[in-house]
Amino acid sequence: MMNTLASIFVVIGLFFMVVGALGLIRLPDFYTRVHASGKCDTMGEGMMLLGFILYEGTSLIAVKMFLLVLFIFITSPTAVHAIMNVAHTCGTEPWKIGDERR
Amino acid sequence: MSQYIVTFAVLIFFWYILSGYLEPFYIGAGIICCAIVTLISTDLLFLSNETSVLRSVGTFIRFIGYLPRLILAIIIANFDVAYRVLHPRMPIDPGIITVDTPFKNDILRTAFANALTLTPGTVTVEVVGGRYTVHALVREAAEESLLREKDMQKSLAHVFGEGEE
Amino acid sequence: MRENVVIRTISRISVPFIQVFALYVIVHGAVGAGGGFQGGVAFAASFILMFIAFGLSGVEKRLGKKWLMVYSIIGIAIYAGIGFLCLAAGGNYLEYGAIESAVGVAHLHGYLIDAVEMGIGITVMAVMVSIISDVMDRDGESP
Amino acid sequence: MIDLFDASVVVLILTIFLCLYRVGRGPGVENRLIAVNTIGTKTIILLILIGLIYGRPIFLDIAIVYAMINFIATIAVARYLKEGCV
Repeated sequence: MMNTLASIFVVIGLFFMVVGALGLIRLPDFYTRVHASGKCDTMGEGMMLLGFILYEGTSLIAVKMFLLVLFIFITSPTAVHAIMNVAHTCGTEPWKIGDERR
Repeated sequence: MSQYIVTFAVLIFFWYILSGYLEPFYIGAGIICCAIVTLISTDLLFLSNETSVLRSVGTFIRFIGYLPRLILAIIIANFDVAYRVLHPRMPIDPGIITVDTPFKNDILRTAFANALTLTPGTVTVEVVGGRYTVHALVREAAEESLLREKDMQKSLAHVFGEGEE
Repeated sequence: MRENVVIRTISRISVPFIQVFALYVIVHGAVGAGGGFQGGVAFAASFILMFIAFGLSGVEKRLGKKWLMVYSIIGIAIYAGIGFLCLAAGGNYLEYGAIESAVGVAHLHGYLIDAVEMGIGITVMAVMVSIISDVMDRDGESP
Repeated sequence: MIDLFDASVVVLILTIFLCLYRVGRGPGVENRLIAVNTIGTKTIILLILIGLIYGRPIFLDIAIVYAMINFIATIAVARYLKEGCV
């Protein structure tokens, strides 16, 4: 039962990781790629770690993994924001409909 | 003084989770290490000298109560992004919009910026004062949702105990 | 990036936990992953985050730039001192068993390894932080 | 369960190759930086998976250190790009 739940979480997380990488390839410019990478990767990582926690059961290792989830959910948006801020300051123009891909 | 005690307690709890050993050597080393870190960086954890510990604890508890709604919003936003990435024609219409907020507290501004990055199809680009510059994957939907998300602003302001004008 | 409120606040919150984690890696060198060098580098990394968030003066006020050399000398003294104690007890350099049999305490071995790791960690931390602060000092003039 | 973990290791390595395409092609520094950051997050999961498959919880510590270094490195490179010095 617990293992089934864990594998569901792991598969959902894996799906989001793949979507993040695909978005990094498919989307037309830097700003939109950040959406795929920043959102889907954070979410996929969290889901996979939740699956591992369920697989591990109650132990100190599971608590450590939970701390890792918290750390990732705090720092990952910040790193994305830092990169985004740099691109904006350097004057990268956002892509609009009708422009060619960059 | 109470700030130092709270910091030390949090850090020693963190140490126990990391270590897991209850032998006297490791506990003693933990107490010494946490004391050193407490001396170096208590003023980092608490933003100002006036912040009272009780208020911080209340904020923390209210924030945990707010988490489920945030997680639900994150899941919905992620499925939205996944749909737009996997759709063959990619129905996106990106653009930059600005949001004005009445927030004054540093932590509140940070929490709102990170919540915007994670939730409704937007990524925070720049924060100057209370004004957020935001890049949206679908401009109109994001404008609409940001108007609706006034209640996200309100609930975050409520969590951090800052009255909204 | 001192004017960027998001990066500043997140750095503030995460620095103490990174420091405790680095010290954990140093202390548990004998039983877990890591050891003195890795822990020292992680500790220095937390100071990089502090440099980015608060600038040079904030860190030097906290740590005391003059004291960095003293810290590294203390670390080297711990490391070399235990090594020479082993020589004095009749073994090779850093042969902990010699001290253990000379003093007659049972589990001294592991504690001595931990002490040596701590010496290495302190030295690595101090030297890394002084290198970083020299690199980040734009004017390049030493105090 | 271990089979699923093995399969996810393979899938994750394939996605890392997808990201490497973006690192190689660019254009510009920002694209490469975001791709490297993404590879970092996938590596964290890979480390934990290896630890679970071989039954060695020590890998979790290494994953935490990697998450930390990934964050600090991204911020440091961003600051370097913005201000021209570290």
